Amino acid sequence: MSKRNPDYDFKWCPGCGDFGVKRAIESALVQRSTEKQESVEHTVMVAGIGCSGNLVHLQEGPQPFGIHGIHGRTLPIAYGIKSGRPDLNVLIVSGDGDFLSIGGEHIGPQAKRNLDVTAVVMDNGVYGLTKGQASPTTEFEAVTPTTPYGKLDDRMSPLETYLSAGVGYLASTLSTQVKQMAELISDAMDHPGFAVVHVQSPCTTYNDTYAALKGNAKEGIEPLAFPIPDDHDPEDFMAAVTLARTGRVPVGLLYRRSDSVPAHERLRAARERVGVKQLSVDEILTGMAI
Amino acid sequence: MSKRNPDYDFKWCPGCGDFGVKRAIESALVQRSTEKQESVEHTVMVAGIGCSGNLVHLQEGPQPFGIHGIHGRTLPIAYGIKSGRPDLNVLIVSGDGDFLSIGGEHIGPQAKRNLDVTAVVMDNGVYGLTKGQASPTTEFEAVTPTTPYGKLDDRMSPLETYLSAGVGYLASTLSTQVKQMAELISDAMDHPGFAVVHVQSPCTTYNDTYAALKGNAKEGIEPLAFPIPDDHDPEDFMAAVTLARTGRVPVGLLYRRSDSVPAHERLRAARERVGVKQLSVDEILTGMAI
Amino acid sequence: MSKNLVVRFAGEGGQGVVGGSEILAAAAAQVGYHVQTFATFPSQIKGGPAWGQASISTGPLLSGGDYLDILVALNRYAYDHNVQELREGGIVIYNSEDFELDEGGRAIGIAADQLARESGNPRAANMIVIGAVAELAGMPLSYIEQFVTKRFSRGRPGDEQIIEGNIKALHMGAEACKGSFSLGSPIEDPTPIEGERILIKGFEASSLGAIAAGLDTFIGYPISPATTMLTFMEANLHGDDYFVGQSSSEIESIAAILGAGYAGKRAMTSTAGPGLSLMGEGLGLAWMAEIPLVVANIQRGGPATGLPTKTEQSDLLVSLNPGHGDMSIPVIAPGTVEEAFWAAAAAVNWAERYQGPVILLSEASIAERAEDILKPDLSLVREERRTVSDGSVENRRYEGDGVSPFPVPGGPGAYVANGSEHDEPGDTTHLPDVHVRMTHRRFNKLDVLMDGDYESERTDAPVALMPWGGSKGSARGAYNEIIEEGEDLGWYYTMYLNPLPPALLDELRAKELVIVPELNYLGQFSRVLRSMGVNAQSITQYTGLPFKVGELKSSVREQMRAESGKLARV
Amino acid sequence: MSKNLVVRFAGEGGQGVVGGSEILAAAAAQVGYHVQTFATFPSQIKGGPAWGQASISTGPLLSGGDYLDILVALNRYAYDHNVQELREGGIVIYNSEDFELDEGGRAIGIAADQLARESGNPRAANMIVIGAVAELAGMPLSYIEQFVTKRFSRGRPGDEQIIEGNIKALHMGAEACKGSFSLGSPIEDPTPIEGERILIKGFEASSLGAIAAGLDTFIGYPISPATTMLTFMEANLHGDDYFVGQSSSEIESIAAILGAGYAGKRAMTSTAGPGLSLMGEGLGLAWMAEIPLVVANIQRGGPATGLPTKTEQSDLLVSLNPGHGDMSIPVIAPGTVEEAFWAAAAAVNWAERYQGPVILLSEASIAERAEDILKPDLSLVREERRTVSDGSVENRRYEGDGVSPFPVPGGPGAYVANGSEHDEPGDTTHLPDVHVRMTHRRFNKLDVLMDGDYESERTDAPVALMPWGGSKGSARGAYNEIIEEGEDLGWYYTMYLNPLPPALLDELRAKELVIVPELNYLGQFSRVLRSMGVNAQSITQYTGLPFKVGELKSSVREQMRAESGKLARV
Ligand SMILES: Cc1ncc(C[n+]2csc(CCOP(=O)(O)OP(=O)(O)O)c2C)c(N)n1
Ligand SMILES: Cc1ncc(C[n+]2csc(CCOP(=O)(O)OP(=O)(O)O)c2C)c(N)n1
Ligand code: SF4
Ligand code: SF4
Ligand SMILES: [Mg+2]
Ligand SMILES: [Mg+2]
Repeated sequence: MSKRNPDYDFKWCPGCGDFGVKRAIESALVQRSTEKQESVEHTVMVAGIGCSGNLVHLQEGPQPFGIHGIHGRTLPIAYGIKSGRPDLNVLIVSGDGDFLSIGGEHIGPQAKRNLDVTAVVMDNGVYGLTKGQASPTTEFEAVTPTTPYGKLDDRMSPLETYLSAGVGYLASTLSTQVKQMAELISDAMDHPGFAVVHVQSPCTTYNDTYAALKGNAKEGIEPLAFPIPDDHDPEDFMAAVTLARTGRVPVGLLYRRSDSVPAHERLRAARERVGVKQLSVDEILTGMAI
Repeated sequence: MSKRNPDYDFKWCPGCGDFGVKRAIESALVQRSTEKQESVEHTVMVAGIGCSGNLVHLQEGPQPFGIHGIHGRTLPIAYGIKSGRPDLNVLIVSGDGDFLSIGGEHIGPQAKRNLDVTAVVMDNGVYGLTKGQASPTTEFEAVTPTTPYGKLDDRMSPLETYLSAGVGYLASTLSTQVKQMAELISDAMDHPGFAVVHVQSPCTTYNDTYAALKGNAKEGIEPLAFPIPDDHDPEDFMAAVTLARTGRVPVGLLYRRSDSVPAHERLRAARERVGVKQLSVDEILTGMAI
Repeated sequence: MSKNLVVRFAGEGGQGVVGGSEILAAAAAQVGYHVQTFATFPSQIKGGPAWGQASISTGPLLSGGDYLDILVALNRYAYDHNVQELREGGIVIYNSEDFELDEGGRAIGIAADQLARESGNPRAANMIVIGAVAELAGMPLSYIEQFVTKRFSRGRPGDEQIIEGNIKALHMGAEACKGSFSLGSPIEDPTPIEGERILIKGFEASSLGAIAAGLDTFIGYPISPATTMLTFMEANLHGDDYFVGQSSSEIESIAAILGAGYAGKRAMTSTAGPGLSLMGEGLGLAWMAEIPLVVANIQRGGPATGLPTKTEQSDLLVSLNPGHGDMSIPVIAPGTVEEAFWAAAAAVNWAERYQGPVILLSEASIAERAEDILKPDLSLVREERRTVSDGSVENRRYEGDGVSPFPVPGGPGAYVANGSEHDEPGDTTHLPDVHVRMTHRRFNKLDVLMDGDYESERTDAPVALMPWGGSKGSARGAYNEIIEEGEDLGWYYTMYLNPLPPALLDELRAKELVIVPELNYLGQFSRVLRSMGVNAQSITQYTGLPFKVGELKSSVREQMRAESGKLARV
Repeated sequence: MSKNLVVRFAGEGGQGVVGGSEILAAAAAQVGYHVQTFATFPSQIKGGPAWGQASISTGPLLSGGDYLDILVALNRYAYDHNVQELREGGIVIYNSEDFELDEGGRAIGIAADQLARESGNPRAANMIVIGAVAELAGMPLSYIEQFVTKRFSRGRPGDEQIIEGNIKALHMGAEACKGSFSLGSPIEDPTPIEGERILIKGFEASSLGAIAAGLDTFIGYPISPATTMLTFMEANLHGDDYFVGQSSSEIESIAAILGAGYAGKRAMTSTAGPGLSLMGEGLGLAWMAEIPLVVANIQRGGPATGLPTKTEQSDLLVSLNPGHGDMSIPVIAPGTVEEAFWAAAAAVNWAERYQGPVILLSEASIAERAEDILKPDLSLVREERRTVSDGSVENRRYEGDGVSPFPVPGGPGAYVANGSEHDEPGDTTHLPDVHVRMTHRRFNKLDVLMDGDYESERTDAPVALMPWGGSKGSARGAYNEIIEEGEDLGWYYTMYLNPLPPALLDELRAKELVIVPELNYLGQFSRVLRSMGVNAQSITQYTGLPFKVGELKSSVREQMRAESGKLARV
């Protein structure tokens, strides 16, 4: 059920991390529309397929446009939206399976183009909607319905993947940090180019990582999550790689490329530089006259 | 025309870098069959679509098996081949478009599985067979039929991509270095896990980079290619990343993961560890008895 | 006394409605009834309207039944949205902790959760309800006690206690509605069934059929309603002979099983519509390079992401021609859970025999339902293997105008398996006559698949009914009633949709009219039949649910009337 | 005197055989002949057997012609593999530097390279050969001089010298075979043609047709024979109004133009079979979410990588049903270079009008050939735009049972475009009645596309010929000859393959037999027609080459005979 449409009856499981992400996005959009007078109709939410993607139907408050398509194709759809409409703000909401497995091929090309979109990736380390199979971010050796002997593939490091692909803005956070997440999302939307906010968003039904992320002082369990130290320079690429390779979950802004020129700006500038004249169809046809 | 089949009439353009790659592979296979008594029928060459992939039909000397399928799918085909037949040696021959653009999605998953195959990627920085369009490795700002204002996407760094994906053996070389390449290929085939030999293989017709790679002392042009310093430790991941990020072409062995356990070994060991008994169909059905 | 009992448990996902119906069915099956389950739920993990149904009968069941005898409604929404399907005289059991009902005395409120707590086992709410159902249906509690005893005798400490607790809950449920009222006609006692019976779901049957025929390799990507085959394989195939893997996408799946097939393995994937739509190029490659493989496509509602958890038969056209260029992919579509076993075995064997891709076209309603069947006689399962090259034709893998020996890597006959047009050794060619020759070769190979069998009855009737896939059961139900009513109507049915058994095709071509009930909008199979010269017309339905026998019967009779009107006018 | 002249330049890729034929055709077009070119070459960059052909005529050309008047053979292989197509009395010009021939006096050796060097311009070998061709064909050299003069008058220093050199080479070539012998009947002088004529290739025509209809966005991935559209767009669309981009795969292409269509743009991609096979899921999404877009699929030989540089018409079935679930994608297939312009414009307009995906189904032989046509009258090009939502139905984008106003992001009516089954605001649903309602809505929308026009002639004849796509020309040639021979045969033709113009379908259904010539194995279009109740039969060819008029004519006459035999027996 959503405010907009009481007939819509999808529900996340109690405690699902995605609730926090929803609240963070809502608050970022409200803030942008009140503080920056950004028109919410100029925001398009592009959703992946998975529990996470259903966020697009659940959004309360000011209603952006949405598109909820097929599994793994948020980025190319966003590419098409921005291609002729750089005036639109595109916000991707996707899961680890959708964005990093079947959709993983699209990260590199958009990073190289520096497409001006923000992707919020809800990483629960599992395929939620299809009932708990291993995803690229599932822990090594975890037993799931598709890994009866424990997962044998190395765990993927999404942060490292984004960095090497050339993503120009990268933040990592937790679904419980709603306020910080809202700020990071808004900051990412301000970044002129491809930005990713990667969120640890636990799946209470199939992969409940709340305890592991928080740790447990009593039982001597170190938390996986740790705040990015204040002295980290987000423009230092190798430092960001090092943070990404800790095997833990850094929380905060990892990387920001300062010289970021987004795809549509590159095109505009190049066209201006080259200054080719647009011929009409009639002129082109006339050029073919016998 | 190939030795095996005089009716086959495909030809590379004069000077094409792929000739050198062909010779290197031939010599590696000969060496393996003579020195190691490796049966060439146990080698399968999986070819991509492009000028480069046609190598599979041109191979002279001992004839391996081959499969020449569809664009971009060498790795998943190789995955299937190895899945039930770890006894086969799989050698992938592919181009920058095939392996890194449409096929780019497959690198991560196979690296994480640590599939035991060797990929020889012929990088000419261009789509050769389709006549010279930009590829992910085409230089920034290069003018091609699909980049009339110069290429606006950042150039991809394949070496960095492989490393961050988790490729466990990575060499970089030039098509002109036939002897060294043959050794690297054979070494890569010996590596228990996913290995990539990335070859700068110039396209004389659409992107002739011979001069740029070699440089020109007289005209003060620095060569792009440089030998990897002897003191480089191929087990040092961050050092390999640094080499990959020079913007130039390191020649030699960049990275080798010493603790590499290939996919089929992981599976075998895990099954042994877990020791589940295989039930017959009859037993399973009987278990469903009413 | 009645021969059938249909009970539906309706509520929210997570309330155990599917489990409840399955327990009831299992219990009934155990004492000798025939059973079938059916469930439907939205694409979400917890919550959302869901229901599970158990159909129980003294005779073999053709379909789930059109109307409910008992509706168990766990909330108001469930009641409102299911009560229309209650038959006259049917009973509602409702959750009186959630809402109140006054249904002219045919509704009975039970506080199942509270009773369960009182029974000492707060998780026994399901048993309370089942006890109530048994009481109302006139089914001896001893039947269910038997089941409970068997099910929980697992040789663990505490088994006995659990059994006792559950039996107590059963009786409490029965007690709770004793004396209120009951179904007009309680269900007859079961009649003993000969043979070794099993209770099995469709996805289990097709997985096991494929394994029985020698499957080596299974690689798949999760997608409803096909994930269950993948996880069944993961759970049941171990050891060096087998490989089971989760892929990173359907594009990887199809290419991977192609690689496995090329390397000599019998390989399979399972998927549903969205995945199949990504496999068109790979299936074309298997056709072109002549690589055996099987794609099990478990149909759901389409197109695009569509209706992931509903049933439909709308992937037939794309299965026959999934990609560009001239091809004609063999398709086998089972119509029952039992056939799901044999169809899968046949698919693996066909792929080996003609050396190419085969689509096992199943559907959600078959894959997900449980049915009691006789344990398949495994001595009847063939395990065919492709003819392997002994190297005598050297590397000329594509020699000849039909199926030829297959060189397996590691053995003799090194060649290039090629997805471009190729000559005999597999090297690329552009010569017109070679393209013609190889095209003929590829289509000629279908000739070895003309052995499919088919059902036919009343072959003299000018009009025939011919369902396909999962619509078989409802169609057969409708057919039986029509025949009983004295009408003349032929019956044809086959799992082998492509190539159709030639003798069947001949018979169909001779009919005035062939009526094809199918769950899609386009009338996909009748289109195919018409393109082959059969005067076929569809009866379509596209609700995401199976046909009801009664509705289908009226539609068939209407088409028969229209046809005889037409004939009369001629 | 003759009305036609067919000259083929055969040799290796890289020897300029395609260029040679195009120069000859352009020169002939310029002085008033009708021309058509055709070329074929393997999938490689340099080398390999290749040929280019120029067909020149005093009247409009329907096809490239069945036989060669002059064969220019640059090597022995080219001679051996092309001489069978030389007509009786035809002439061979061969490269005497490469091999020797004795062809009963109908062969003449020319050392073109050497002569070119002697002319002072070593790159003028082509001109030497063209001079020889003109001399032998009895075509005044002045015609070609005119062309050379115009072509090289580019206002650059040195133009004059180049012109002079080329003209010298022409004369040297002519001189080299003067007095030897000549074609029995030299070609007639051209008759002046009214109107503004242009020489244009098929891919240019379809690109420009789309632009004329208002195309905004073009995103494609290179693939033969569709890359030319992508590079044409890159070269010709500049400025803020347009976006042209190379994608990283066809999966990216389809999703990207879908995103553009969603955002209000008129968007298109071009691809060929392997790419189309990757777009099935995306096309289903466009159908389901109701997003306008156009896929130009330029057919080559299939399946899989197939025959990348050859022509075929074997992607019709997959175009109509490219993915899972119930859909029926509109398909427009041009039959000539001129139609390629109008078909592309219509495709863009159809997509806007019905708000969904459209396939422009062209083929290698049309995309790659140059033809002289009258410059399209741009005042006849419509530029349709989808009706945009003004927000009056709020966010109920999928309201109603047909085309409804489209909310464009940035404007009012925020909704979710959804590829799962959805309700009016675009939110996911699993309710049976909504799936039924929305399925009807999607199919009803096709009703607004029933305006396609068609050709019909001799509509009383019981048997009709109905080609589609690029087989139109040869079929028309065959048709004309059959009619001239006094037979009765109807003619039907349309570019609008789906939905077919309803009146056309009615006419076809009334025929005893509709004969469909098509370049595929399965007889794809006749299958579709039969499934719609038309008694259609195909004449198929699958060589990678177009039909020859003479062969097609015999096949048509044979089918006509068989049919009348059948009728007589009735
Ligand atoms: C082409 C295709 N393949 C598979 C599916 C089935 N599917 C739906 S959601 C999903 C995985 C979702 O995992 P993730 O993206 O991590 O989302 P989560 O549910 O965990 O939020 C899959 C495999 C599909 N819809 N389409
Ligand atoms: C699905 C698909 N898309 C596009 C093509 C067309 N195609 C053939 S080769 C090629 C590019 C090859 O580039 P690369 O891999 O770099 O090989 P090269 O020719 O440069 O060696 C493309 C796009 C195809 N065959 N299949
Ligand atoms: S299954 Fe997991 S990810 Fe999906 S809604 Fe439930 S808790 Fe959230
Ligand atoms: S086009 Fe380039 S890559 Fe292809 S054969 Fe020629 S030189 Fe080699
Ligand atoms: Mg997930
Ligand atoms: Mg390349």
